[in-house]
Amino acid sequence: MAEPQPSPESTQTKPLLELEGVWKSFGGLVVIDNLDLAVNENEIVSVIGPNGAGKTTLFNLITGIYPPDSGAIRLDGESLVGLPPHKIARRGAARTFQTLRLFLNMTVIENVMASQYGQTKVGIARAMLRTPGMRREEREIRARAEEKLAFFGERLMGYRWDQPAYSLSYANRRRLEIARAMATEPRILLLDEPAAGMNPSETHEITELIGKLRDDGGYTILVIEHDMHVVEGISDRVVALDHGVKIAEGTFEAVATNPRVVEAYLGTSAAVTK
Amino acid sequence: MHLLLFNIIDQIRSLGWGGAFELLRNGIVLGSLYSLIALGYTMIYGILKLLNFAHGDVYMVGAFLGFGVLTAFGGALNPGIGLVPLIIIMFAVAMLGSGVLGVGIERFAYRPLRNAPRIAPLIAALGVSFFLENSAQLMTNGFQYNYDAFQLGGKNGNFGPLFDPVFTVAGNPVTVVQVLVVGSAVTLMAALIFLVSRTRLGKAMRATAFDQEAASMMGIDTDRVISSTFFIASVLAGAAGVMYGLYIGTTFYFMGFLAGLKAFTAAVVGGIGSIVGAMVAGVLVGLIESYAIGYVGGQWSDIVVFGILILFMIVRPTGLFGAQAIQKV
Amino acid sequence: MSEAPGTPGVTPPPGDPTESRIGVDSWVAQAEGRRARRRGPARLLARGWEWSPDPVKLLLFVGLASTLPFWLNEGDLFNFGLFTLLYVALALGLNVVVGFAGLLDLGYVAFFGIGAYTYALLSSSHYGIHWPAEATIPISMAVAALAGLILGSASRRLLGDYLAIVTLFFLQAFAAFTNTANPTVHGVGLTGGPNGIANLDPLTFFGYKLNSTKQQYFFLVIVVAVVAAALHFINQSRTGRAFRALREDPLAAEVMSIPVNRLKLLAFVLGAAIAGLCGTIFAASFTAVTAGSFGVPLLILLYAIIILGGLGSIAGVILGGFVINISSQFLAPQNDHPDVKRWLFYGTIVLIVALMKPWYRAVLVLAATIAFGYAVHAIVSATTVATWTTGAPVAAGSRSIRDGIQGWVVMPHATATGPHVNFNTCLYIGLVVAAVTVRSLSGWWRLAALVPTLYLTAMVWENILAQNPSVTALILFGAMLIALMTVRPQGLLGTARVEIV
Amino acid sequence: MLKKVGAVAAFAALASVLVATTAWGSAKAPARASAAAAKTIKCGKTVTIGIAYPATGPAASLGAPQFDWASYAKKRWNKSHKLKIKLVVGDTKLGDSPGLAVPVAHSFGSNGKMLAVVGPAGSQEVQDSIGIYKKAGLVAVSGSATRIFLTRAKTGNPRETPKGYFFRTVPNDGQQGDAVASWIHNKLKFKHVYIIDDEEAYSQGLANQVAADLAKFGVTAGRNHISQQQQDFSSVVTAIPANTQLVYIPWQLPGQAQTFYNQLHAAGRHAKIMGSDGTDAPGTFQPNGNGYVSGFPVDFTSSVLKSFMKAHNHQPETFGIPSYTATLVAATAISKACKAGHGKTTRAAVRKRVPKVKLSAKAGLLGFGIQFLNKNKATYQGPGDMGGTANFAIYQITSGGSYKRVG
Repeated sequence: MAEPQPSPESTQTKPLLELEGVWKSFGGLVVIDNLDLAVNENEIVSVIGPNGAGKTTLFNLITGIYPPDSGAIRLDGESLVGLPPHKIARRGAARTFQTLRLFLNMTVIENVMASQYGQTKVGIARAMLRTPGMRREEREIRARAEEKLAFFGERLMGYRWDQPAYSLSYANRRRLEIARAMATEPRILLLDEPAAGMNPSETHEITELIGKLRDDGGYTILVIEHDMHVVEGISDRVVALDHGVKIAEGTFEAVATNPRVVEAYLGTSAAVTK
Repeated sequence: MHLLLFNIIDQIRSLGWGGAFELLRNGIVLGSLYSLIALGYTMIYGILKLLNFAHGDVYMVGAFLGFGVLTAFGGALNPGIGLVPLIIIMFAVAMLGSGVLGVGIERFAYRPLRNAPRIAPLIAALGVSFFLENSAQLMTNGFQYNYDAFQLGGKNGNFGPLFDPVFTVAGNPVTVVQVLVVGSAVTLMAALIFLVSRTRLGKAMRATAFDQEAASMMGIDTDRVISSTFFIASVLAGAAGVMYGLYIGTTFYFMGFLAGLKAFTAAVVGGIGSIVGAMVAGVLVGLIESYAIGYVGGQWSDIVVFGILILFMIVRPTGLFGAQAIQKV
Repeated sequence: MSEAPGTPGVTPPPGDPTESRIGVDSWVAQAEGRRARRRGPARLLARGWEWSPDPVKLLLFVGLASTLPFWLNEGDLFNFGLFTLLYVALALGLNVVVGFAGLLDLGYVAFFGIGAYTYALLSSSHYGIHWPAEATIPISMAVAALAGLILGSASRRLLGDYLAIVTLFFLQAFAAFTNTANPTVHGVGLTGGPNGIANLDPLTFFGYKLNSTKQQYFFLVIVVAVVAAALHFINQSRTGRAFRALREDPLAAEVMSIPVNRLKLLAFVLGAAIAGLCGTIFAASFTAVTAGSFGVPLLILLYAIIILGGLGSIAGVILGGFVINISSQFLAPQNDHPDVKRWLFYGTIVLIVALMKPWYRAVLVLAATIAFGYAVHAIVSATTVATWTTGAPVAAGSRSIRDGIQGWVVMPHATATGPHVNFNTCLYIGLVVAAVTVRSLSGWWRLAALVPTLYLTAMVWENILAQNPSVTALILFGAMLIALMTVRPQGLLGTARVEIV
Repeated sequence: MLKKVGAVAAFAALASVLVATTAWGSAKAPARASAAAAKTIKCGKTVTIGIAYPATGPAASLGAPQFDWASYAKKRWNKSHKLKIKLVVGDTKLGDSPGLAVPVAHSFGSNGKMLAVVGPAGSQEVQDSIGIYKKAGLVAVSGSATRIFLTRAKTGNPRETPKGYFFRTVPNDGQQGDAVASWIHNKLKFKHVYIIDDEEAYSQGLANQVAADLAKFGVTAGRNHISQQQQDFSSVVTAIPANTQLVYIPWQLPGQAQTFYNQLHAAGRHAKIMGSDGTDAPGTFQPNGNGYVSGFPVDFTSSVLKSFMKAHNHQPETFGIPSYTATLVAATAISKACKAGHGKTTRAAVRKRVPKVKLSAKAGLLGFGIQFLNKNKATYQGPGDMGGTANFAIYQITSGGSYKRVG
């Protein structure tokens, strides 16, 4: 599987990720209801909505964990529908999990090295014989992993590399999940509540980090977030979901003041407008 | 292969309707024993997510306890008390004894492993199974012990009242002991369903099975609930052991293994964790086995049973009554 | 709960020292440093083991294993050496499936059987085919791997316990097929039914025959070394990491571009191929295959090995194989070392008691047990008929040991008539009850209960277990599994795994 | 760098091990085999005999009477002889995994004091391990391995044992099958027989033999199979055709046979039932006047048998009696060899003594004297088999449970 080449001019006009009329229901309950969504290259889009709005399901549909009942999902013009998750990851969509699904008993650096599986190709025969090509690739994997971890400053460097992931603090686990997703060399990063469970200073830091990911890392980012500080701080565009229906889309101010959005959050307008 | 198929059709034709009924009867009787054991597997799995490999051996111990009572009262050929009280005492002792054994196993082999990786209690269960089976061999010298149930209550070594026909279908008798086995199995299962769905303990069991941590936070003494589950499961196995002794007439230290495997199969086919599933699938396994022996031949019966089950598991991995779990992400 | 001062090896955490550090990851990171440290030779051993590079470990193994033939006779070499290595090799393959990929495969032994039968069909007079090993070994491995591929792809949608069950059915179906179905091919039963296939050729490489146990043993040393090295390399490669990721969290692995299904198949195939290889070696050195050889007891043994050693650890599997096979061989009756068994048994008990702290408690318990024994023996011999105390210990070794035991343990004369019939049964059940009681008491009560329990243990050993060594081996094996799991569930060389944090 | 050096060193070590193996194997292997047989062993006061039998596993209930009877033989021998015998036990786990007959043979072969072996119990165990016994120069005297070809000399069957290494104190399947089939045909004059084997090697061999013999007589014989762990036979009973006159069950577990009979009877079937030496256990197998069994012609009035039953307090298992006889054969051969060698002997010497051992019918407990053949005889017997009048007897089991010899 060849790494997707950054395509020329076409990306300017065509969105990188595109959902068209996507439906998904579980046992009669419609979770995603005729959703259209587009994310352009180098854009940060936030998805907000109350619990049960279908935000995480949206991520699951994009990354192929569930197939949509109908509709089209395209990454860079190519359909993702029906592909298994690992192939979608190779096409360039990587994600983090709301409930943190690190490989806890593996070391920090191994977590990041493991998710480079899709871009590397030495098979078991060469691994058993430990050929020079295999060892070269191993070195490259390690170097790339260190590079991804370096993105987070001192926090995941040095002695931490060889510690098991379970020894990390909560905030660092979130960082490691992002690093792990970055290691699949994605075109679009799907971050599921990256600031959940963080204290204010850590939240601030993650807001900056997401900006840095786009600016320095060149990633396109789709993010689910509850913390409106974060949403305000990072979003180029905000999409609000309720019961699987897109109820608002636009700039943060426009969406946050949208009456339907306010209503969806059960009248707790204070939470939305700070 | 072609020849085999031909033989099967030939055999079906030669046995006729009478034979078909007989196989049905045998399958149901055997199947209700499998059901009782399978219930234990499924309850324990439901509450602890543990495949209790030792369960088949609890059943074996139950059969030996029943035998012990029978011997203590003078043996089947010369019992010191009447038939009905004797059978009641046999059931009572075997059920109680197996129940205590089950609680003991849980307390000393599985409870220390509550927070260990999932494979640890599995291995401990294998250890318990090894321990029980070989202890039984040590005690019995590896011999089969005869209940002589056929002669129980009979005169001069003739068949006793347990083997009198209750009714006949197309000339095929259904005996007292067969009715007794199926009847008590159904009664026990009904009691179990009542217990699980209607009583406080049942509610606590369901809550613990659903989420042990949350249940304990809600004030449920989960340790006690788990102990009770083991007790009930083992009581059922003990009862099955005595029924087997009365119906088949022998006990054997090795009997727990194969019966356990078949019952385990039934629990899985029924959808592990589902009580109704275990009951239905137990009878189903009994029927498949019975018809496979009758129509295909003894040497193929295990292949037929296990082959059907492999196919079934591949087509419907959650079993008959198991819910398809939606993966939470 | 403050941090111990001067923990070495880790840079001190930055920031205010008065700040609470519990839960902060730098504090967690130093957990190793805070752990109580071993002293003396144990520490040296552990250090040396950790620091020595992997090729040195392999060399150590090959070196130690190669000395065996020089100080064991042929029978012991076969039972202690060849068997151990065969189990180790088999367990290494199972470790790929269970340890690396985390798949609970209960049908593994069937692949071992498939390898053995393939060899038997291709190198015996059964069909008159006598192919050399350089042809049969790759074929057996390929056939076993193909079976692994079929089973794996049939059950690739299944997880956890369901996978375990389907694979167990597969094993049962395989056993039924070889033992009872035995379809006729070319006028001969394919698998020989319960008779199996006998008089197999020895492994023959390019005309050179591995006839003697020694040759087969050395060949197996090489096989184990090569398999262990190859698996070690795989474990360190991207495939190994992908296996670990899959074991940790299959869904996250899949989303992180790891083709989970294909890797599961790979694990199945790899494990099956190793099992097939072991099958050929087994068949050739046993010179026969019998259907009964490939069943659940062997499976349990293999699981015990990989779990004792520590799941996923190659060195652990090798150690586990040694411990399990050698301890069960010592207990097997045909290995006629009467003294060793007795010393092993009493030695282990004394060792366990001696681990009690503080030391004077251990001394107290041992002394009390000895006194208790003499008292009981005196009372019994004074109050009952002579047959209660005239039994003789089995294989007691020297005269003094024999007299000592006879004067200390109550041993009824070995006629199973009269009042002694149920003596053994009561004794045994009494011991189990006593052990359970000791386990649930605490403090001085536990010590008090320990004395009669230890004495009962000795009585059970002399009266029952030593008389039935084969059953004893299995009972102790079961008890050991339970005890090990409650004491150290991660196994000897495994690292404790964290499941939920 | 260090790793590279280590890896190279490891491979070098492997290679040298391989070379060493090659050199060693080609030079020494054949020489050592004959050395074991010719090695002088001091007899002293006690000589060692190995007994290979299934002590654990599914067939443990078969092994137990064999061991009990062999121990009894030891006890009686030691009472009346100056040269005592000692039994070293080998657990072959017949039918369990992995079958241990081969490892036991290796252990026995390496036991420097061992002079002869009683067992192995199963025919397939003999077939698997006899090569190892031969290499070690040990003689095996089995009390239960009955497959015909084990003793047929030079017929080219791959299951044949090397001449002079294997002896048995039971008549073989061919003799038993012939006796049973001709009795069914000639005396009972039955036309419809149903044969059920228990899927073990012993049972299948015997069932095949009887089926073949009955086919020669023109008797129709249906066939079915049960497993040794099975205890519910109700569906097997259903599969038996209604016109069946006799069900032949050559099984190993008498308890199973009794259960089968009860279930057959409970289902309202009236076919007679016939067992083999495996089910020949008067205390357990009691088909209440409707059964026959082919077994060893045991003298039930023998005082030895009676005192055995008294000492062992369990039902009169006769399956183990040939192991008693086999132990006596081994002990006699050893004591003669020791006498000839003036307190010293070799395995080879003991092995050569075995075929010359003769025991009277009374001493051997079986209803015939023991003397071994030296060459093939008639259709079935060969060197290692017993000559003379050794054959199976047919018993009718009376409704009182006692065995009456009828053929």
